[in-house]
Order: sequence, then structure tokens, then C-alpha cells
Amino acid sequence: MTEFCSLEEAIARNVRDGDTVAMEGFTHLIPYAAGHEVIRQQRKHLTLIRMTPDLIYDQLIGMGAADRLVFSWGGNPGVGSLHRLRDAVENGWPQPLALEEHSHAAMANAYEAGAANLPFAVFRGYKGVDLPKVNPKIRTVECPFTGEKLAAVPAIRPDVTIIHAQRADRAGNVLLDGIVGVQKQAVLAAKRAVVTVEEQVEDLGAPGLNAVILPAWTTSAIAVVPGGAYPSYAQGYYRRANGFYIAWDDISRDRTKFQDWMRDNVLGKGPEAFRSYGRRAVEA
Amino acid sequence: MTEFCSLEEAIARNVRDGDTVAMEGFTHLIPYAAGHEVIRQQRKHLTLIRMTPDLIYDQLIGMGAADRLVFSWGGNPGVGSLHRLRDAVENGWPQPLALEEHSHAAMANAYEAGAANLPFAVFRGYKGVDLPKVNPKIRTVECPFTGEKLAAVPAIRPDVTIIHAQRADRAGNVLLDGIVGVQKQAVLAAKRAVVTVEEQVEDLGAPGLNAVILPAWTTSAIAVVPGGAYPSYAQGYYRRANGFYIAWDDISRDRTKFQDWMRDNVLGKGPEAFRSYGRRAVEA
Amino acid sequence: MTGTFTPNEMMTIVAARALKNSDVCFVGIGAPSAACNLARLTHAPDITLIYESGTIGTRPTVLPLSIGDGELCATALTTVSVPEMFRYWLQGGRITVGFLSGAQIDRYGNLNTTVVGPYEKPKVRLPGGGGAPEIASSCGETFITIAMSPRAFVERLGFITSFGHGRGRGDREALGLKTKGPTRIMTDLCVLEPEPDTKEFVVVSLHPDVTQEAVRAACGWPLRFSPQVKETPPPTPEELRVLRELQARTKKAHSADA
Amino acid sequence: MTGTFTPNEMMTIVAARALKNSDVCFVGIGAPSAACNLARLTHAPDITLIYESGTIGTRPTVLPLSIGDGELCATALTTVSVPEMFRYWLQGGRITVGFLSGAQIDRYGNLNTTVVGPYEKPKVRLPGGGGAPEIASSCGETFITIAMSPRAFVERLGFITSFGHGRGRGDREALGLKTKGPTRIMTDLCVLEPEPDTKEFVVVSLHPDVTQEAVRAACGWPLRFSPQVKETPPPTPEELRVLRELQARTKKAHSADA
Repeated sequence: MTEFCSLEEAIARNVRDGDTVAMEGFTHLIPYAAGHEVIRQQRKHLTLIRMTPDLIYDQLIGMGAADRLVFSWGGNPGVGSLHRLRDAVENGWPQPLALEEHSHAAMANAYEAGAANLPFAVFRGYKGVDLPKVNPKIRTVECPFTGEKLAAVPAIRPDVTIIHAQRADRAGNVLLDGIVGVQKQAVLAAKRAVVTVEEQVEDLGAPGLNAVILPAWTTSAIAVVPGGAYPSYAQGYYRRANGFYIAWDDISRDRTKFQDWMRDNVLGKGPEAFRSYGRRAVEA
Repeated sequence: MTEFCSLEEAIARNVRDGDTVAMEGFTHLIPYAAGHEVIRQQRKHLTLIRMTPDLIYDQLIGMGAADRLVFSWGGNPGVGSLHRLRDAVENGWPQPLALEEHSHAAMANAYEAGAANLPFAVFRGYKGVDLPKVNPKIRTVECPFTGEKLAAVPAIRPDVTIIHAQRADRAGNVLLDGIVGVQKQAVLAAKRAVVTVEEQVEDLGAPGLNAVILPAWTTSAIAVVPGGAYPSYAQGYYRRANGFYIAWDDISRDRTKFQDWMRDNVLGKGPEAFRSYGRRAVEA
Repeated sequence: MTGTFTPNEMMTIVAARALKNSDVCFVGIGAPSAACNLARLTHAPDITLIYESGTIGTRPTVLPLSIGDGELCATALTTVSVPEMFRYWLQGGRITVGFLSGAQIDRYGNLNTTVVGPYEKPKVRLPGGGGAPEIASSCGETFITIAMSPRAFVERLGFITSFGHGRGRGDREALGLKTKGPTRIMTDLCVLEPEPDTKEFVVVSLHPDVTQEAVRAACGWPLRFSPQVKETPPPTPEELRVLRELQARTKKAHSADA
Repeated sequence: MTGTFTPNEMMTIVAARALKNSDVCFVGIGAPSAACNLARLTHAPDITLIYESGTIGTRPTVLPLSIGDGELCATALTTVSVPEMFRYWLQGGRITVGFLSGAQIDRYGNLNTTVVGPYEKPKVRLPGGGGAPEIASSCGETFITIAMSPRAFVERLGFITSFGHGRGRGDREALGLKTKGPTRIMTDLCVLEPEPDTKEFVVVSLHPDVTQEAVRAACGWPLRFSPQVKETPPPTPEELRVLRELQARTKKAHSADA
């Protein structure tokens, strides 16, 4: 059963050094505020899982929080490279980063298998490509009826999954709406789940009988953090700050510039700072 | 790409003798009108697939349309037996019926695998039970990472899937709302798909951004048949005629009574007869 | 005073009492549905009820005739597809209590709902397993509700549709099952629980005015009793009132749907 | 009159022309997104555009910067989860055309978007495959858009991220692939198609004012030309107008999102 608490408490109680952590949100609803709190609490030796590391993992990696990254596409969408990720992989700065690399299809299926409590996922993939040569976790399984060989990857079962959602009701039921990505699967696949939401409401106002809702008994902690997805977005609340994604290319290119930005905008601020991002974005 | 046509045309063009046919709808949205049309067109030697055969397959089996049934629970929900199904299995009347029996979990996973274009489904099931002894299609697969043995069944890939839905827009996009069962998977798993709907509308009026919608290019034919799910129901249109399910126990118990009822209510009537059921139920 | 009550009411009320406010229940039609909703309307207002049709956290005002009545969906927190229900929620290990019943049961809580007689040429073709085989293996524990009679409580099952404790202690573990399996059988005459070291079900509680002889006569195997058999506390006026109002609302609603 | 146009505009317009009104496209960001929406706004109004974020049948008024911009979801027929997108829609064989690009390509249409240099100690770490490996194998056919340069069009790939025609004809069939693979490479200078009996990509059409020498110089392998190389019809005023209006709307919208 979930509990409402501050973001500080939610991260302190559920994210530990050395944990395998999945912060999901496919472009939409990326849990930036929660990621920043993990940085402020100086978690170390994390295994970070995310289909698209995006800027939030670029920041965690650049701050030395991660020993290992499990991912399928590591770029700045529509802009270019994730410079902190590249610096860690190419130059080991600030520390070496081990990679476990997959395709989107593999990771989506691996989360799905995790939510279904299966040890592995089966899919049609990796035909003729080189990734299986460098990732021993990509294997094959044979169909017991046709003899066909299919790709197999281990299910993803994070110690903790962190997501951002539009809202939660008083009972702690959480609604996601719009591009829902793999968040439901990532939460159900995890031992613990932390959720940040734009607001707490009396009535979820679910859009339809088949709305994407995580019951209160499927998560561990909920923190209300308006604007908590900025510079990603929350459908119905504020738009994606595409300008920030473009600006990040310059901020992150230089180590010192990056560290200064993190000091001024993450280490020196709390989650309440996101409130203004949310507001500003709404007005935009 | 789908076409709007009469129910007669939809069935005539898409359902052939000897086909493997799935008519799905989990208590809700059972395609009765379409099933009756299949009976009127006297299709023979069908393999009928359905998790819960329900009254519609009791009627098809009693009229001798099926050589084979793939199912997981063959009762009259909350009432008792499906007497025509039992008569076919126990006494071979009106003709013998071969059974391929699964559990709900197996069939739900098999439809899911079919929609995903996989040859088989993997799940945790059939532990310690006797069904695998009488169904050779239940096998095991070994996890290539843990060595654990899991249950496997072949994917379901019907020649044609038939469903009933709330509405379609002019372009032929179909909306399902409420208890959506396995219909989306059954349609995507099939070579052809026939859909009956309560109404055709200008705007689907989708409940939310993640509504269950089948794009026009995923189905073969759509027929507008108001009341077409009676005595099942259509959420937002009319309620389940529980009284009919109770009455069916008596109608179906006796072969002659059954045949008389089918003659008067199915062979002697067309799909337009369902309009009144729909209306009556709405008023109820 | 409690007034009179039927054996069936006693069975439903005993089953309701076994449920906790924090439980997540996979509900079947019939006695389980009545018991789960009785619990929700009395001591367990926050209990989560899930029906295999995909409805999560449903709060029906009348009992459904089928597991997919519109009432279940309209009053649910949300409704998911049937594949998701079986994959993420049941197989996912999210259900604490599953209810089962059957045409036949043996002393280890194995159930038959498939056939009487040979499978290929059955004497009686029963509905089949439906969700039962995986409810029996995936739920944290299962409760069985079934009326006692020698035809139902049999020495040996001709067909095992869902697995209880097999042939006794250790059989579940041998199959790699980490769930408890059947922990309670609730009948119209008594309550049975598995004996810790054998997993054979023995009577732990007799319903009011029911004799050991009567229970023995209703069982097809030499039934054993726990060292200290209790008497089931009779239904409270509140339990009876809520259950009967629920049944009355249900009867009224369904007869309207003719 | 057509007026002047950039090589990039020509590439996008050529790609748009290759799409049919009945196509179901798996769209990537950048040139593919511009091409698909240009097609939708000109000759293919009913084309179905799908982005891997889960949006089905989207009709954005401005081009997304990411594959998951809110605009894509708000204008879509519906939006499904990412696992469903990859399982039912891509792997399900529902996509007729998939767009791919990459940092490097070889003469058989194999692509590298993973690393330059050894995988364990890369000279350049590229973003990786994302959806590409399965787009390349599951779509009915794939179109590749990529600007020509000797650094991009290489003699040999150090790493194969997504599979084209392997080392030539028959390699896809040998892997059990039933899809066509890359049928067209559209660049800023020309259009290439696979030679039927070798599957090596050869130039079939040169963009206006582009010479064979210029194209050869921009390719890292000894580039061959089809017996009858055509000239790509220049952009029509209509194509240029719609594309430039789309780009202008996009620029305006994104600069507002600072």
C-alpha cells in the first residue's frame, strides 16, 4: 500500500546505493524532479535502466551516480548526443560506465515480461545484427511447436521504478494519460515504485472505463510535485520544453559548465523549484 | 481496409465452410447477431474458438455448424450447463464435437501471442493438473537464462474473428469501451475480421487518449446492427438480459424445444430483429 | 438474538469473515461473489475485488450473474483486457486471495470441474477449468467454498482441474509453487483446514447445530477432525441483514433484465 | 517555375513522393517525419503515421522534435503503450513502410548507429539502435534517408545495427525474414535502389544539377549507376510551399517552448 510523503522521504525510503533503478517515461512524463532528488541524496553505484536515457540520465551519469546503464537509445531526441553519457563511455569521466545495450523492442518486451512475472521475454528480433555479439544477455529460444528460433532477453525486474503521472486521488490511485510508454509495466515489474504527480485530487476524473490507472496497492510512495516532469511534459498540464533540450546540448558539452549548471539548478534547489517550470510551461 | 456492408454480405464474404472462427466478447459485447447470421448461412465444419462458448456457441453447436471447439470454460454463466454443448460431447448430437480444451490463462495468452505474431505463448500455468495429459498442444519451454520450465501453447491465429463493438466512425475506425476482453487481440491475430456495431457516428467520441480503438485498416467488414449483442450487452447502450440466460437453460435442455426456438427466432428472422432487443433492453 | 439462517447463508458468512480489509481478491461467481461483497459491505470496506473479466477494484451494488456484468465495470477503479488480467495481475502475483469451487474435491483440496468419467467419453461433461488452474497456482492463497455431499467430497478425483496440495505435504514445493494453495474449505456444514504436517483437510469448526456424524455422512472419505473442533459463531443480525438485502437487491435487478 | 531549393528539401520531397495514401508508416524523427507529414499534406491525405511512442494515426500540425511530443498524441486516432506498439503493431506485421537512417551505411543498405571503433572502447559512441533493428526486419519494406558523404557511405561497416541485405541477395531469406528490407535510399544528391540480382544499391535517379562525379565523390565505395539513370523531377511549387510552411510552423512552435 502506498503512502503520500515528500519527495525527499520517498527517495530516501525507496532508493538505496547499488540499487537497480528504472526511471521511465517515453519522452512524456519523465520523472526529472525525482531524478534530481536522487542526485541531491548522492546515491552511488546505481544500475540505471531506461529505454531512452534522455537528459535525466545524462545528468545522473555526469554526477557519478551510476556504475551501469541498461538502455536502447542514448541520444538527445531531435538534437544530438548525450555528451555526459558519451564522456563516461568514451573517456570514463567522471567514472567508467558499463553498458548493457538492447533494442527498443527488446526492452519493451523485457519490461512486459517483468510485469507478467515471467523470467524472460520472447520476440522476433536482432536478425542479422551485431548487438548479440556484444551482449551475452541476448539469447534464443525455440518454439516447441514449430521449431522456429526466436530472440529472448531476461525480464527486467528493477529494485525500484520511478515515474511521474498526472494525478493521484486521496486513496493513492494514480492516473496516466496520453503517451503512457512502459510505465505501467515498469511499475508492476519492480519491487518498489515511487510516483510523483502533478496534483492530488478528490476524484481521478478517469478518461473512460479503460483508463491507465495504477491502484494504490501497486506503488510504495507518492509525492506531489507540480511541474515535476519539466523539461519533459505532462499532457493536459504543460508542454515539452523543446528549447531546454536544445539548450542542453551546449550546457552538457563542457564538464565545468555542466557541473556549474548542476550546482546552481539541482544541488542548490529543491523540488519546489519545479513548480515554476510547470507554471511557466502552462502559460507558454 | 474495411468496408461497410450488410451483415449478410459481411458473413458471406468472410466466413467459409471449414474455417477456424473466433467470436469473442467476454460476457460483454458477444456478437450474437453475427453468430445467428452464420447459422442462417448454414456454415459447416467450423472450428469454433472462444474462451467461454456461452449461448451463442451452444446454438451453433446445436445446429451442427461445428466439428471442433477450442475453449476454456463451457458453462451458462451463473446458470449451469450448456446443454447443446453437453449433448454434442456426451451423445454426439447432432454430430460429434472434437474438443481442444485450455485454461483461461492459456487462451488469453494464446490470443495475445497471435496478435503479436509469435508462434507460441509462454506462461506460468497448468502446474500439477491433468489437462496437459489430454491436450497434446500443451507443452513446456525452458527459460534460456534460469533453466525454469514454463507452460507453452500455440498462438491462436483464426481465419476470421467476429466481434461486436459500440460504434464505428465513417472511416471505419471501431471503438470498444468497458469490458474489452480479448477482442483486440482476437482481431489482430486473425486473417480477416468482421465487426458489428451498435451505430455509425461522425465522431467516435473516444473516451480519452488511450481508448481501445481498432483502426479501419485492421478489419475486413463492418455491419451496423443495433442490439447485435443481445442477450449479451453493450456498455452505454443496453444491459445484459440475465433473464434470457436463465430462460435458455429450459429452452436448450430439450432437442425439439431447442430446434423450434431456433426456427422461430433465428432461421425465421433477420438481424433487424435485434434492433428491438437493443431498444427493449435500453428501456429496461 | 440471531434468528434462523440457512446453511448456505452460514457458508457465505463464514467465507466473508475470512477476508481482510487489505486483501486483493480474485472473485468467482456464486458464493465467492456473495462472500466478497458481504465482506466489503461489513468489516472490509476497502477490500479490492477483481473479476477475471478485467474489472479491478469493483464495488457492485448488486451481485453479478456473470463475471462480466456491466455493473462490475461501471463501478470499478478501471477495467483492463483479459490478457492483461491474467498476465500482469494474476500471474504477476498481485492477488492475495483467490476463491475456488468445484463439482468434486478430495481430501487435499484438489478440485475437478472438468469431467466425470473418461475424458474422451465422459459420463458428465462439466464446464471445465476456466481461470481455476492458474488461480490455484498464482494467488497467495485460495479459499474453497463448496456444499458438502458424498458426491462432491470424494475419495479420489477422476480428473484434477486445479491443484491443491496434490497427495500431501511438499507436493506444491516439488512443482516449484511458492504460493500457499488452499488454506480453507468453507462448506454449508463446517470449515476445514489443512493439517500442517500432512496437508490433509480436517474439520476445524462445525456450524451451529451441526453434528460430527452429519458431517461424516456428507463426506466421501473417512473425514478427520482437528483435536479441538470449535463451533462456528452463528451469523450476527448485521451479517444476515446485509447479506439478505444484497440478495434481495440482486434478485430484483436480475428479474428486471428478462 | 520551381525556384531554388536545398538538397535537403529535395531529399525530403523525394521521400514524400515514395509514400502511398494507403501506407501505414513507422516514422522516425528528422527527415522521415518531415517526409511523411509532407506526403500527408499533399498527395496522401489518408496515410497512417505511427510513431514508436505509441501514437497511431497521428496528424500533427507541426513536426515533433521528439517522437513523443504531445502534439502527436493529441492528434492521434489513439495512443497505445510502447510494449503494445512493438508487439502488436510492428512485430504484428501491421506496418507497410518503415523509415531508417544512420551514421553509416554500406552498399547493401546495412546501417550503423551504434559505435565507430571497437564496441568496448569506441572512438565515437553513437546513440544506438532504438527501434531500428526490428523496424528493419518487421516492416513490409524500409526507406532510408541519409545525406551522402564518404564518412557516411562506407566500404565496410564496423558494426551492423540494423540489417539491410547483408552481403547480398538471399541473405534476408536465409535469416527467415519475409519482409523486403530496404527498397530505396533517398539522399540529398540522388536516389538509390537495390539491383535485383545482387541487392547492391545503385543510383537510379540524380537530383537536378547533380553530376555522376559529384555523387561518386560523396560515396566511400565504388558507386555504380543503373543502366538508365533518370533525373529526379524537381520539387513542384506546391511541394516546396507546403514543406516550407510546415518547417516554419515547426520552428515557431519549438522556439516558443524554451
